[in-house]
Amino acid sequence: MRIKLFSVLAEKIGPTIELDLPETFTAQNILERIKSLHPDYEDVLDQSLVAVNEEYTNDEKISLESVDEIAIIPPVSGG
Amino acid sequence: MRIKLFSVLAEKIGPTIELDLPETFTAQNILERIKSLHPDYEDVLDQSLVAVNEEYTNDEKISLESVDEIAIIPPVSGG
Amino acid sequence: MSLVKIVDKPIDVDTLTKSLIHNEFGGVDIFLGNIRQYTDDIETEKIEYTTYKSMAEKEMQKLADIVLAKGMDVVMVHRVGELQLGDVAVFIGVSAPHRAEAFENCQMLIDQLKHTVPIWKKEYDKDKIRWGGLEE
Amino acid sequence: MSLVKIVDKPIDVDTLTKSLIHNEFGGVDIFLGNIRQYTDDIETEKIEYTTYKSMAEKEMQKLADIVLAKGMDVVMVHRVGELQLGDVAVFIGVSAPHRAEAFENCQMLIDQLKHTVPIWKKEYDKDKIRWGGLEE
Repeated sequence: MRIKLFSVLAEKIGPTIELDLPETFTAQNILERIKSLHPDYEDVLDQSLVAVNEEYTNDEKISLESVDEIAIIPPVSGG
Repeated sequence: MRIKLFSVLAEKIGPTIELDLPETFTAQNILERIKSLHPDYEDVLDQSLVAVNEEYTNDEKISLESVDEIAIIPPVSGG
Repeated sequence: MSLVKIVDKPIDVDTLTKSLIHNEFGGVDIFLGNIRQYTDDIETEKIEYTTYKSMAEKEMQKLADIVLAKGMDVVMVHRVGELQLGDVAVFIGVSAPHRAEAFENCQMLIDQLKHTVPIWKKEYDKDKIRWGGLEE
Repeated sequence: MSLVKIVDKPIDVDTLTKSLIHNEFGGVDIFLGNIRQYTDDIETEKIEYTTYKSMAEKEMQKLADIVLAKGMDVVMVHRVGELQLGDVAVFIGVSAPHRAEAFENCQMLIDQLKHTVPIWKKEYDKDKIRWGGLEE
């Protein structure tokens, strides 16, 4: 699954990152996987949220077949 | 002394009203004098303030020689 | 560039807005009061504003000075004369380093303007004429 | 005519402002956020905003819907791309029957936008580049 990255993560890692995902997983699982691939950005990832299908997720279990799009959302700073 | 009138008072009575004033007086004295001349507008005058030299007055004694201009200020309704 | 004024022509909202955007401030809050058609069941056709102009500008300046003293920028413009539905009667703008101050002071200015500035409205409503501010 | 949008061109403040003036409402509150030169001792030269556009517009619409459901009108426009000092980054406008609601809801919208809408700033400051929102 190709995960979208934004802001500092997109600039440092790239606009997307490819992850193999199991049938069910949590937002935390995804963040941990990216951290293990890019330990330099652990700090940013610890402050980031995960959006599935353009909605913020929290601790719920996510089923892969319900997913069209996943994105990592670093702390927002619009306005 | 020619007293300035505004809003409904100006429209009904005229833009000014001439009053003979003693050497010292209060805002209340002025309102009472106008009420006695125009009892129909007692209600509006009871809700009005008096400005001397473009400043609101309250209960203080006003000395005629300090006065350049007197105006009756009905309830304001700008905005 | 602070501006406090009573005008008898349409308020140039765009120019006033642009005058509030400064590099040194990050937030601008603007309040516009316009002529409303319905107030509950009362239908308004037009409003005539009159003023005791010299005193009104002084009272507006006193309010603006409170905000200017806090280091913000202020624009307060009120229009008088005959206004039609949709016309802008008042423009209040505050430019501040931080947005909370801009909101707070802009709201204070319009609230106080309605209490202390000698401007009066004569409301031409469909059923009758009403003088703003008067208790009937 | 509610409008919620992310744009990559200058925000047309005048047109958006005019779109909020309606006969049925008496008060409009508008917040403009512009690029500030100094934040304490830090001097900013420009800001680059990026966004997750489709999600950002959805999140902005969710906020706007709260206010629209109360019968007010709402405009929320955020600009992205490279912005210079003085450029308007965000326009939030609420048109309401009464002014207190306009102020309250406009402030709520900008406060919430800063919490939930996926837009990010990369601040080019004189001393270094800063990523908005990150705890260092």
